[in-house]
Amino acid sequence: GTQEKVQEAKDETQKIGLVLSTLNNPFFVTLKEGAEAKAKELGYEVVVLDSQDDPSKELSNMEDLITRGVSVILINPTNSDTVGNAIKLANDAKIPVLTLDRGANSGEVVSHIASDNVAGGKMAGEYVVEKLAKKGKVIELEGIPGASATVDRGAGFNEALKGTEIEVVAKQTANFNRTEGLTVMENILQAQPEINAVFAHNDEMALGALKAIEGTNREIMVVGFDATDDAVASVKEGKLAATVAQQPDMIGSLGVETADKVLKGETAEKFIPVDLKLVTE
Amino acid sequence: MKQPIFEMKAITKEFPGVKALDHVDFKIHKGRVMALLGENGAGKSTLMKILSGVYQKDDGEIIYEGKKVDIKGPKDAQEEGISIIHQELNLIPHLTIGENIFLGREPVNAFKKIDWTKLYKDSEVLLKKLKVDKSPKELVASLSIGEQQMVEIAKALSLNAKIIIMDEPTDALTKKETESLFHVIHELRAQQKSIVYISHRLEEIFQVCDDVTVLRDGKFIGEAQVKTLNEDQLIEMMVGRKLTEQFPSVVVEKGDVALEVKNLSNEYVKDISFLLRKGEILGISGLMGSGRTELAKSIYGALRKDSGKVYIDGKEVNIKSTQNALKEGIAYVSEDRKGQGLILGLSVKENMSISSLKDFESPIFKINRTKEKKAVKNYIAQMAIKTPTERQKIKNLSGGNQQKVSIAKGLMTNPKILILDEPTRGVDVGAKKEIYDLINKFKQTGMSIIMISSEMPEILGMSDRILVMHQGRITGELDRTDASQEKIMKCAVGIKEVSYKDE
Amino acid sequence: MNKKLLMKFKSIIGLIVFSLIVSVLSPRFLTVSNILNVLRQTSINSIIAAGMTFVILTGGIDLSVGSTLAFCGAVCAYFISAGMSVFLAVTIALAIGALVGLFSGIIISKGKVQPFIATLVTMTVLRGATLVFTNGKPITLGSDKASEVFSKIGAGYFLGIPIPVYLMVLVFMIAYYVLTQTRIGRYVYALGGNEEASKLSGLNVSKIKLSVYAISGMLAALAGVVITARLSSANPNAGAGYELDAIAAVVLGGTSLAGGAGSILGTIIGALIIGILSNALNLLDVSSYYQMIAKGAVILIAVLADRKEK
Amino acid sequence: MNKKLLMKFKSIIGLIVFSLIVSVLSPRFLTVSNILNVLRQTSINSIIAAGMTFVILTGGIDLSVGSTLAFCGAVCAYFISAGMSVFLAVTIALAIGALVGLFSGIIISKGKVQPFIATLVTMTVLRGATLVFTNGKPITLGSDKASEVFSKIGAGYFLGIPIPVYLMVLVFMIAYYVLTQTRIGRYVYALGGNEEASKLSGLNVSKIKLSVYAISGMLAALAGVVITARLSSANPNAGAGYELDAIAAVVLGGTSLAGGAGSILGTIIGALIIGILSNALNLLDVSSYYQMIAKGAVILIAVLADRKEK
Ligand SMILES: Nc1ncnc2c1ncn2[C@@H]1O[C@H](COP(=O)(O)OP(=O)(O)OP(=O)(O)O)[C@@H](O)[C@H]1O
Ligand SMILES: Nc1ncnc2c1ncn2[C@@H]1O[C@H](COP(=O)(O)OP(=O)(O)OP(=O)(O)O)[C@@H](O)[C@H]1O
Ligand SMILES: O[C@@H]1[C@H](O)[C@H](O)CO[C@H]1O
Ligand SMILES: [Mg+2]
Ligand SMILES: [Mg+2]
Repeated sequence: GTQEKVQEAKDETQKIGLVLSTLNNPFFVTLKEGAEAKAKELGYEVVVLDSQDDPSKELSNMEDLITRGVSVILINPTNSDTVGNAIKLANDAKIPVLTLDRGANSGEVVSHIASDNVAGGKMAGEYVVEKLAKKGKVIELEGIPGASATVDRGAGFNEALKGTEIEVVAKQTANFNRTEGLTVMENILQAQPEINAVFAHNDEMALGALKAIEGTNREIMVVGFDATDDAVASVKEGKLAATVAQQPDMIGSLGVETADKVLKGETAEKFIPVDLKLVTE
Repeated sequence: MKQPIFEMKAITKEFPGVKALDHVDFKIHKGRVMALLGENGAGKSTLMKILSGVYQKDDGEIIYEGKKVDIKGPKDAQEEGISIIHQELNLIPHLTIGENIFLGREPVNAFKKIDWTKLYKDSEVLLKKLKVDKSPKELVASLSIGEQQMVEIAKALSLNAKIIIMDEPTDALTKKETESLFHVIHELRAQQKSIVYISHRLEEIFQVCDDVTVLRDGKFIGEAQVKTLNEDQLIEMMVGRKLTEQFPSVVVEKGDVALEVKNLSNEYVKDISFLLRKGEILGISGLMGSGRTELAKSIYGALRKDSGKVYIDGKEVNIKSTQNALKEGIAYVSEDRKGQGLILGLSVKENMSISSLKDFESPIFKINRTKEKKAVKNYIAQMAIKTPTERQKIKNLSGGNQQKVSIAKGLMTNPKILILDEPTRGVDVGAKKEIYDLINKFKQTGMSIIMISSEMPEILGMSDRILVMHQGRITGELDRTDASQEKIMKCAVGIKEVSYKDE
Repeated sequence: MNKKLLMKFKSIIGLIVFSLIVSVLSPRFLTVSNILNVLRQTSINSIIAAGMTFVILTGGIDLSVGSTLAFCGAVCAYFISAGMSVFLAVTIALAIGALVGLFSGIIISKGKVQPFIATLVTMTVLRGATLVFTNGKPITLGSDKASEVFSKIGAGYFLGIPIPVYLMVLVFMIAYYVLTQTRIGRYVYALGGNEEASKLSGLNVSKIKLSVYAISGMLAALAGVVITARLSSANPNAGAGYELDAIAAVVLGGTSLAGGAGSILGTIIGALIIGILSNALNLLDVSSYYQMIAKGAVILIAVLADRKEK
Repeated sequence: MNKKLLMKFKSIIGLIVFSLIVSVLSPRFLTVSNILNVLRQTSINSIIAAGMTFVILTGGIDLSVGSTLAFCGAVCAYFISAGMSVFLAVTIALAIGALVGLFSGIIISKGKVQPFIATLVTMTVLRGATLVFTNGKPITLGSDKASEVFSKIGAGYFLGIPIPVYLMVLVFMIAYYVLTQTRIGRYVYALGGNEEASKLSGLNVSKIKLSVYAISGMLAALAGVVITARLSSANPNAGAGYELDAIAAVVLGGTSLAGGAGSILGTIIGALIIGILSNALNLLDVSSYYQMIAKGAVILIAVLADRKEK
């Protein structure tokens, strides 16, 4: 008897599925925390699954969520192109889908909550242009090859440099990873006698690069992306020049808030932009 | 007889499907050499493995100098003063001779650093004693089987044990090394050490042993002083019946030339030329490391030839691989059954048919298992291979029975030319006779056989013609009728020009 | 024989017990749709693991399967979106997979390079090649006829059962037949058991090695085709780390990495354990960090239980 | 003996030739600062590879080094930021590394589980544990005294040479001594050469296995300490995939994965080849996709050249 009641009570709280591209990156951990906090506030249970940057695992996660009978799915795609079929599965199961941080190029999505990465890249580029007075040599540390964040931030950044005398003298990937940021930057420092600034596609790489530069006594400005706790602290200490602040917790909580609206039958905006801002102090 | 210093009482040991030992009693006396005899699979090695801590007995007791002892592992046995030369080689290929001899007992200095000078000096002394002409710093991987066996002996001696068990120590040795070993055994006996000696070469029993214990089918048959017995009586104790003549020579009329080798040379052998006729057994003798195995492998396509020609039935053939050789009708049975002959994890059947699987293939590439099984069972019966079924894993067979499977594998390919490298290594008298009979049977059908052997009586008894090798060259070719141990030894040391001293 | 049979049943019984426990904890686990779901999810790893079984039985290892999967998937997607017929594109992808395997096999058998290093090289080079070929971006299929047909290979059903499940079963049936009933199968075991003895027994050791790596490459390519079809998109990062899952399935199935002993039936069971485990942990709402811990623990228990039998 | 020496020189000569080619292509390569840079970068992989050499010589493998590195790095950073003394925190981290290795060693020797699976389990569980412990976020050190001192281990210099380089040299000197001059060293080779024979010679095989995994774990922990100090921050995903680099260094150095043969000197050379390669490709501004292809090709050439000697 009591068992059944517990079971019923449990079934009454609706479940929100949250599929994240990876949980190996503080950015997504914060996003998850934002979502969880909001869900608690609104009385939902969140089921979090980690795709470990593998689109096929992402698809499996989607299948498992459908099996579990969640009411709505928030997904942060590993890749905007590849996620299509996963979303279509949910569409077929009549479960509404919302995308977070990275969009989907196919499938039916109720709402997309993200920052504009092209704009963010541009923001970083404009900052560099201003600080260098339109002249100098810069390095670009790229994220995971092919990830939309990599492509978009790169595009935005390079657009901002157009028409200036700033030249990107080296471009290497460090896979959004701090340790790789360190070694790649160490090597670039050997190769390039003159560097004025570094733009890293995320803070993890920026902080790694900063460490590499600290070992030399060269004056190089580093700009990151995300505004993780570490990065903001570094900016405050005057080490990191700037970081483009995304608000992952906001992306997460807005996601849940929008999902709640959808479940209640209210209409939701197709695209909900989350503010970006440049943190320089 | 005095009180034994060591006694095993009612030892019983069972393996799945096999009662290897059934209430066996065994005694070892101080300052004496005890022979342990029995057919393949009689349980000799198993008994000695129990004594040396490799296996645990199921039942029975072990008494050492009047006290019951419990031997739980090899280390315990070493501490009790027991050392053993196992039937199968147990060396570490990439360590040096010296490192192998003292493995687990390396001399160290105060800083835990190995005292290399002492280690190699002590090894040198042991090798000298055994008349092995190798530097202790050489890697074991580069030694021939016989040389490795000598290292095993040196290792057993280095323990300075009270009891030394030798499980078929001479099965890979030629006369010369065997003599050095016997010399050492005599010395040990003089030092009041006890020795257990296992061998299928009966003449050796009369040369070095004082007492003999015989096992049959895992049961104790009897113990006696060697001098009270003759060879026939010994054989009867072992096999339970009399055996007819050991080397039943069969005369086959000289056939055509089946194989001709002309000026074959490579890294190992130099300028080898000889003929082999249909229905002929060509024995190859020589000392350890004289290059006999390498010659066989070069003909068989397992080693590269630098120059020279090979003709089969008068036609030149270019054998570049073992597949080529099998296709041309040459089969080779390795001297090293464990390392190169058998695939220990596979069954008797799978091992026996591996070289001739093609013959059992049906359309749709399926192996015809019924046919395969029938052929295998046929050989098991013909060669009296002792195994519960043809599906038994080969590693669970006794050494001699493994050897028979190895030969059967070669025979199953229906070769025109069969190369047997030490074919009766570790095979008991009864089985040897079966193998000889089989070889003769194939000889009569016109098969040509090359038989490499380190066992003099076998070479002399079976061959129609004998080649003798020395340092990779043929130094003698003797006809059956005028071959003798002395003549072979003379060629084997490669000194026709230097006069051979007879003592 | 009976004991062997018991052994086999034992693993299957273990698998069933494990499934029952999960189904008590999560009633959704033992539904038809979820079982099909698990089977489909398992099919990728199973197909790769079937090829890996051949390689491991010879005493080798193939680290390149993940890259091969990505490369062949990309090639297949490229040709289909370029208008080639599905049949031809898939055939080419499988052929390339086999060629990639042959390449590793040649380095190993002719070049005498250790399989670990040879396939590590193939893995690295091929990942680079995939990124160059795709320019680091996924190749996504359109909604033309060919693409639709192609996507059935990964997403379609026949008689209510997903197509990849049929493919998996087919692969295992063929692998079982080859390993237990044919000459090459016997040779694979012999080679893994004792290379020297195999050579002296007249086996063409090089040919056997080339064959197993080609088989592994071809099956990795097939897995790539299935994934690409399932996602309607080929991802340049696909398959990264899959070699470990495939090897784990093989070894969980009782095949020794030293070669010479093991069975393809064991591999299915191994793959199913891994597949069910991931699905179950998701259904049981184990948080993703703890999933890793739980996965490790269950695999450990499975191998320890299996070992006791020996 | 002389041939052996020649062999050793041969690899070193190969390394030098390779370096010369690079230095012609990029004049910055052979500058003092870049050489120190390469050495510092190589130190992490070298230290792990030194431990891996012990394991591989016994015929085993350790896949858990990357996770061990991350876990021990995180523990160390945690304790230091909690105010513990640097010495104590580092000692605890190394001890935990050794314990982790012991754990794998026990599963392998007592549980008779294949090293690949046992360390795969440790790898998975420990990665999960690290993520739980850090909650998926880096543990970053402050700028207090202890943190400053600690960071010297990774970023500091002594007589113009980076501290990690000293650590690497020290590790190799000790490893060389242990492997060539002590009993345990001989036993490691013996065990890898023939486990059965080692047992029959009365060696305590379990103890040797426990020791090598403990050594590997401890050195992985040391590498974790160095990385953490270098970055002043411990990352939960640090070290992922490092096992492959370490194994590659060992095998490139001529050690056989079958165990029993190889040398620690080879491992240094292997690690240097890998380190110089990455550095050179970056200096030569090879784009990252092509870097993978080039890396694979050079490793292949290196092993093929090495093999010719045998
Ligand atoms: N590990 C094992 N597992 C199963 N059966 C075994 C095992 N070891 C030995 N046997 C069986 O026990 C019996 C005795 O074998 P053992 O090796 O003691 O014979 P042996 O007298 O030494 O013979 P040989 O003269 O051929 O060396 C044989 O039937 C053998 O097949
Ligand atoms: N792999 C190897 N590396 C170096 N030397 C070797 C190798 N194999 C054999 N040898 C050497 O080649 C010589 C010939 O060995 P082979 O095995 O042909 O001798 P054999 O006449 O068959 O004697 P045995 O009775 O010992 O087998 C020996 O001195 C041996 O030490
Ligand atoms: O926006 C996020 C973050 O910048 C993260 O660092 C990498 O993945 C991107 O999608
Ligand atoms: Mg025996
Ligand atoms: Mg020989």
